Amino acid sequence: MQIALSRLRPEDKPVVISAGFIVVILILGTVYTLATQGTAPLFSPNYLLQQLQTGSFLGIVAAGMMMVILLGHIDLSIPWTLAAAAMMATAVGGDMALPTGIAVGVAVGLVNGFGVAYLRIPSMIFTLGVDSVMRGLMVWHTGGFAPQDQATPLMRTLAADKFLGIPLAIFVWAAVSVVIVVLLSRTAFGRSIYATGNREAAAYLSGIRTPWIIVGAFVASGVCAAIAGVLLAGYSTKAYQGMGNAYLLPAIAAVVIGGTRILGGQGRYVGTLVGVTLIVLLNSVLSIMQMPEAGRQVIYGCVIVGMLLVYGRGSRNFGG
Amino acid sequence: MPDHPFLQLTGISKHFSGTRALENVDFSCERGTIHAVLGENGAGKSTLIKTIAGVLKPDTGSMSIDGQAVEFSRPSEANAAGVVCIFQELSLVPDLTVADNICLAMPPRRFGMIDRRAQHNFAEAILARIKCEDVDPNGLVRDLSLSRRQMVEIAKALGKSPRLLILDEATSALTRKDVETVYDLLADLRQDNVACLFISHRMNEVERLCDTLSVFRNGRHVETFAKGTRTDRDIVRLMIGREVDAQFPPRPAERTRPPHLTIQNLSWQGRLKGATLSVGKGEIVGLGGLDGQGQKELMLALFGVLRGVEGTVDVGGQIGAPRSPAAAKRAPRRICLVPEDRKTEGLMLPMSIADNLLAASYSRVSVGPFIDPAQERKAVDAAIAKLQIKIGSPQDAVATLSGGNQQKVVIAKWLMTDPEVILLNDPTRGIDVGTKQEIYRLMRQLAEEGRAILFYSTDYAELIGCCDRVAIMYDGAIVADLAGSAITEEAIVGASLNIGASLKEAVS
Amino acid sequence: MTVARAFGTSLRQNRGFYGAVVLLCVLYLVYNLLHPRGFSSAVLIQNANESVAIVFLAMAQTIPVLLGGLDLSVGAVMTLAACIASVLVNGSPLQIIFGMVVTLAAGTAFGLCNGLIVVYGRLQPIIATLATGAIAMGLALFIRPKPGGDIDGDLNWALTNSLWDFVDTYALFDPDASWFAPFAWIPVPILIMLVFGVGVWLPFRRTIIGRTIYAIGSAEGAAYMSGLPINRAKIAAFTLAGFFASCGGLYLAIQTASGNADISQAGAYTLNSIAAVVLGGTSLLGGIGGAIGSMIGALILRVMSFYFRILSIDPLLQPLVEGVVLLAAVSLGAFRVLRIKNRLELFR
Amino acid sequence: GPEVVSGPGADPTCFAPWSADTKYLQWPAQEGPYRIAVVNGFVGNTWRIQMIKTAKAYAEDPSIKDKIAEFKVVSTGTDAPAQLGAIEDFINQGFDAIVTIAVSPDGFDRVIRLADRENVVLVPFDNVLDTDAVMQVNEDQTAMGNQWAQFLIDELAAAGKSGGKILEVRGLAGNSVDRDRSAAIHDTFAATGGDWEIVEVVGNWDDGTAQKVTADAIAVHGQFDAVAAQGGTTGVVQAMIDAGHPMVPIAGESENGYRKLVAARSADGLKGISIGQSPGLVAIAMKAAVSALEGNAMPQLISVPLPVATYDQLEDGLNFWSDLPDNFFTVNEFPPCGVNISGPAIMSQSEADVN
Ligand SMILES: Nc1ncnc2c1ncn2[C@@H]1O[C@H](COP(=O)(O)OP(=O)(O)OP(=O)(O)O)[C@@H](O)[C@H]1O
Ligand SMILES: Nc1ncnc2c1ncn2[C@@H]1O[C@H](COP(=O)(O)OP(=O)(O)OP(=O)(O)O)[C@@H](O)[C@H]1O
Ligand SMILES: [Mg+2]
Ligand SMILES: [Mg+2]
Repeated sequence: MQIALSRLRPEDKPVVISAGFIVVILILGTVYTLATQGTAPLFSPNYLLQQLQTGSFLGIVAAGMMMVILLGHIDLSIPWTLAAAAMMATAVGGDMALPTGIAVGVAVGLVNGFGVAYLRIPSMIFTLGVDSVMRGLMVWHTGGFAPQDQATPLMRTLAADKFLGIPLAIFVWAAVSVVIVVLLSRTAFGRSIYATGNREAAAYLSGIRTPWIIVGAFVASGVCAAIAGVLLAGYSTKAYQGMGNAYLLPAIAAVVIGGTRILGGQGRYVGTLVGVTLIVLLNSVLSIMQMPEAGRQVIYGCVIVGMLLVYGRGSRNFGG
Repeated sequence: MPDHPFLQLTGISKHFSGTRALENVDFSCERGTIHAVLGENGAGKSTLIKTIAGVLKPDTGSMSIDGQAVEFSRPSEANAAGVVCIFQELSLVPDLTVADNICLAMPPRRFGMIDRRAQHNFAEAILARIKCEDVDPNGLVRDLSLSRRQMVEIAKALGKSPRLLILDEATSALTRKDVETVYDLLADLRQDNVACLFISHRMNEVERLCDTLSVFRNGRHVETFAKGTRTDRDIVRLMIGREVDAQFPPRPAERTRPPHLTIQNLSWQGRLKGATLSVGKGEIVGLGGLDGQGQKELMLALFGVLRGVEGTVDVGGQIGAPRSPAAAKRAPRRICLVPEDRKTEGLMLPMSIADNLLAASYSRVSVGPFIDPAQERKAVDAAIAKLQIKIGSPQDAVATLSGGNQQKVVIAKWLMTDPEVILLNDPTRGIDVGTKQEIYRLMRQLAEEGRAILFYSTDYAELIGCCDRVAIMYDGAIVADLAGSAITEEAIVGASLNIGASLKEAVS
Repeated sequence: MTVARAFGTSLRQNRGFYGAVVLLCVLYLVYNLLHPRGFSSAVLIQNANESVAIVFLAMAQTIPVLLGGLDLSVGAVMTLAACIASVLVNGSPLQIIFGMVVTLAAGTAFGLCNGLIVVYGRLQPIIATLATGAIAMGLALFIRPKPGGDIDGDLNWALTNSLWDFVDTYALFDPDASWFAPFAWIPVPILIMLVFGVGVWLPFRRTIIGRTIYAIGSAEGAAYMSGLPINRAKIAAFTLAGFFASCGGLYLAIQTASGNADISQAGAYTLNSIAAVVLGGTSLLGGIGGAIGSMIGALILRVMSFYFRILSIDPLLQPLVEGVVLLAAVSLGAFRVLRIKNRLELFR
Repeated sequence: GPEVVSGPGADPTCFAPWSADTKYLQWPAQEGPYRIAVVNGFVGNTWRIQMIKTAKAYAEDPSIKDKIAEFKVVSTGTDAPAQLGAIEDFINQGFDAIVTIAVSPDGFDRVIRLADRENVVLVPFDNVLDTDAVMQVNEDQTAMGNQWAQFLIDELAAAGKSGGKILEVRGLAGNSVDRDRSAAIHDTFAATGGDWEIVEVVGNWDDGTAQKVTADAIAVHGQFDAVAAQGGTTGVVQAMIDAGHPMVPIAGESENGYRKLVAARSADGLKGISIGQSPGLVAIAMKAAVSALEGNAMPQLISVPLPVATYDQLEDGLNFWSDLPDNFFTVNEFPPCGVNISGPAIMSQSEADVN
């Protein structure tokens, strides 16, 4: 086992290990359901598809978050960007619902990017401020105007309907994933993200427009959050204030479990995909086991620390 | 005289993934001598002294000091044994004050707490000893120039009262005056029976200071001999492993070239004060002067890094300085800059060699918005071949390369963009003779291809040997523009000090 | 002359800190002017009580931030400490003291674990503490599945009032004694912050470990090469963070006479602690700043929220105003950017 | 502080005592008009927003407007010290009454002591305190749980079932409301002696979470005989519809969306009961505060009747609104108290129209 692990390339390790852990979770869950109900629903395609469907919201959020983390930044404005996109989309309604939602994501991304790239305020704190401004705006919106919060039929279709027996939400997630993978590996923008994340000064002096790259990544993150928000509103048939709260920390955890370096510069999208799947299934199995919140928190924490420890401890600073 | 050497290494080997940095090295050094360690880039000099200083653990071999076997697992242990090292990449903490840095690990204490006053006095005394009274002990190291930082680093080492002092290219950025101070200091230390290991790529320094020389090549200790027993030529042959002829490529006949890059009255923040200069196509213009006279700022201004630059810049008919490096590198200006500090400004160290090479030229390997992997591979291979960069695989992290090869990566990255104006900020700092020659040749070749080259160097010999013209900066302005046979050491030094009257005194 | 010069240097090197001090003074002065009972002991006591927990948390957060890391578990450790205290801090005076010691020890030990994981597991602090924070929260929920607890009522009253009430509650001596009058008005929470916060931090900063923390945040490689005790300093940093967080938790428990394993409160405290650190002039990149600045930053955050109680602002607009003010406050640092003429300086 | 007196108190149809042994409190009468503050905790869900709007609208209501000199609302977030601080600050500012939703059922000892010292009337409602030292306003959570469970038991009995698998969607972990409701549900089912299996999932009282955990539960457990949801009921039903789960009896909150679904699908078997915690409680708390300030004897714990609607009582435009959003709480008025600000009036119009 040890030998097999050490033979892996370092960047593949997180993917393989988390994939293995996913299987372990499914097996443990199945042992539990067999013992209590005598059934093994966890390996049924229905269950898995349904998990992926609900996981697609987290998956899309995490995809955007990864772009920002690759830069060594973080986007804490996700919760209310997501909620605001959903609320504005449903408030506008009709054909303009989707474009409105996405536009909210773009706008928040632009503001975040501006603050981080041009005002040079640490993203940890600027996006936190933007999140609370968005919350304020939404409280004001809900309280001051007549909010229409019903998801449009298109949103419902995208989030809840199936095509060939597979939920459409999964197709949306797949489409977002393809876009991100192509962006990261096959475009100047993606390569510049890695370069900027590794050393911004060197990237800048290489003639990379690092401010644009930063803005671009935050816009990507905002748009992903917005897409997730619109889908989630479709899935729940409506938008509501707290809808984004459950996505921030799991998204960060998924990205990191997937092997992306939290300080930026390194990481593969496949890892994020696997990380999201792991978190979604872990949550679901814990909820099936009716694990009380206390136990969930402890397990959650132990899994993250444990996985990161298994990946091999981070290397020392270079140049030492 | 004891019968065993003061410092003795036996059978030391150190391997990094893929490279043998040190291979079965036996080495010794005596007290009261200054011992030069020579070798081209990547020969293993830094690795050697890092093993001595407890930063790296050797894979095999043993070490003894004063006949006692020692094994240092961290720098603090080496310090405790009197082994003090000034590392190639400085070990100062930028956000602490100069005094804090000088007394970093062993500050004077009272009641278990650091005694600031005693620390301040101690720092002041040591700075005075190395004639750096101008450095404020309460100032932050961050605010100091590179040469001042090197002096503080030397002060810090002195403060530890070393028995063995190691300087790994510790004089590479010093001004002439400081170099003299350091020479005197080292001579004093020799008097005090301190052992000194001195690493430098500047032969004249070695010549002047050292008693004993050791040459390393490819991780092996080639030979140790006393000064004067070998000619320079022999030494270089030992280092490179082959005969090296004329140091600089021949200069083409003088001819007038239409200016391609023209700067007039460039001013910025009191650091540039009306600099005026022009560089023609196919011309190498050297930029000289004492360190910190605005040479770096001039290059950054031309490359679009500085805000609020006044004056006119004209590149190939394109009026105005670029507003960002991105604008600078694009047509029609096509400017590139090889920056001063390759580790923080030139390279993304953990990224692969290929990614670093491509960082400035994504658009050249793209089809539409997408990067074409085939073109990408071709471009990288071509760049590596062109500069003969010594690498394992293009996918290895650039951090694993030696200093010289890292510098080549930076240059290669820019050559991929096919620049017309090349700004070189001290590109040969810390680079071995062989690589230096390659770089000189490359510069000449690029000039022949019709590019305009502006070349800043702290080494007068380079300016004299390589450049068609030399412009000397003093206090933010160009004070002399030397051409052809006017480029002499006297002229350069005189102009650098900008004092005609006391010129003789300064040179002597 | 030299004093003036030294002060000038200090001013230049700590611009963020002095800016924060000025901002706080102005904000607090205006608040007191607007308040019907401004400049009174009662108002000061109330303000101080409200600030203790966030002040301790901001101080806790500062130390890992100085290392160049972040501790996302401070809020959870505070909650864990509060939950432990809500079980233990009652009974006889000896039992109460025992309970307090155990509470502080538990939080400190948790910080120590954070440090050990970060150092020997070689994990990034931000992500390691994200995970350990969840664990702390889980433990807190085990201890206190629902809010409650019985903390000694006298203790609650004595520690959340002026010195006069403290002396009166425990009948230490005659609180109306004339020699005592000049001190009687001083709020106990302020003393607690001074003794446990400033009293621990200032000496700590002057130790080698303290300096090593700064050195690591500024240039870890250089610190290591210079022979500083890297590992010990990192562990000490997280341990001290745990200690300060548990001080906050203990006070929170005493102040509310109960414990509450509230996940969203813990999260809000953690994020606010980071905001306070930034407002106080500490760089998130590490190496620059200090816990006193963070204390000021935390107080600024608090005072800003006081204004909602004296001004008439549409309650549904309040969250928006709050957000905009926070954003504006953290953006103040951006003026530095406008002054920078060499863009390379932006990247450090 | 207030004196403990014997009942009956003022206006017993509105201020009904919790139980027969609820004590009565009486403050010294004070001159009006009064300064009243509402100290809210968290703001950022519809319930709280609706509550704040109700409070503001009620303060402008002619029946009470003249008695209020100054009215302030602040939200302090989930931060206990900030909430305690805000209450204390209002006491220091000389406010006469402070109405609050406690962020935690404990920890108010100090402010209660201060309020008593300054004769300030402190009125927690909704999330009330575990103390009998202050006057509080709430609905009976245990009774709500009992009624929910009893309704399901009755519906199942009518279908000939005396046992089965029940899905319980719980609220926020650690909250006393969640605890009381859940305990009552379990007790009522247990009391029937039937063979019940209750599967608990945590829905956090919001639609999205509730929908997700319900979907999970259906995927794992297959079919349930009935559902009891503490909140997020619209999401719960939506998950059932999405999973193709047969419509079964359901007990839930008072969200408009849930009532719409029940009205539309009760014929298919979605026989539902809807009982809600009303944001309008704030108005009763305010009214009680004013009454106490006027010197009336008040029950220490005021019970507000449960607004129950079963599937057969739903009527569009009366107790649900098919043309309005899902996401507001239908019950808001309390006619016996003269609180007549309806949910749709609050939520569907901008404030200007209400005032
Ligand atoms: N080249 C390097 N650059 C930066 N940091 C390094 C380098 N090499 C080692 N380190 C860090 O320094 C640590 C070792 O430091 P050191 O042994 O001085 O700490 P310490 O506190 O003395 O340890 P201990 O408690 O074990 O005595 C390593 O764990 C690593 O994190
Ligand atoms: N941390 C490391 N990881 C991998 N390889 C390394 C590392 N450090 C050094 N090397 C390799 O070891 C060899 C010796 O490097 P070293 O730095 O000792 O050379 P040097 O003689 O000091 O060169 P220079 O004159 O450029 O400073 C080089 O090939 C280098 O690439
Ligand atoms: Mg070297
Ligand atoms: Mg040690």
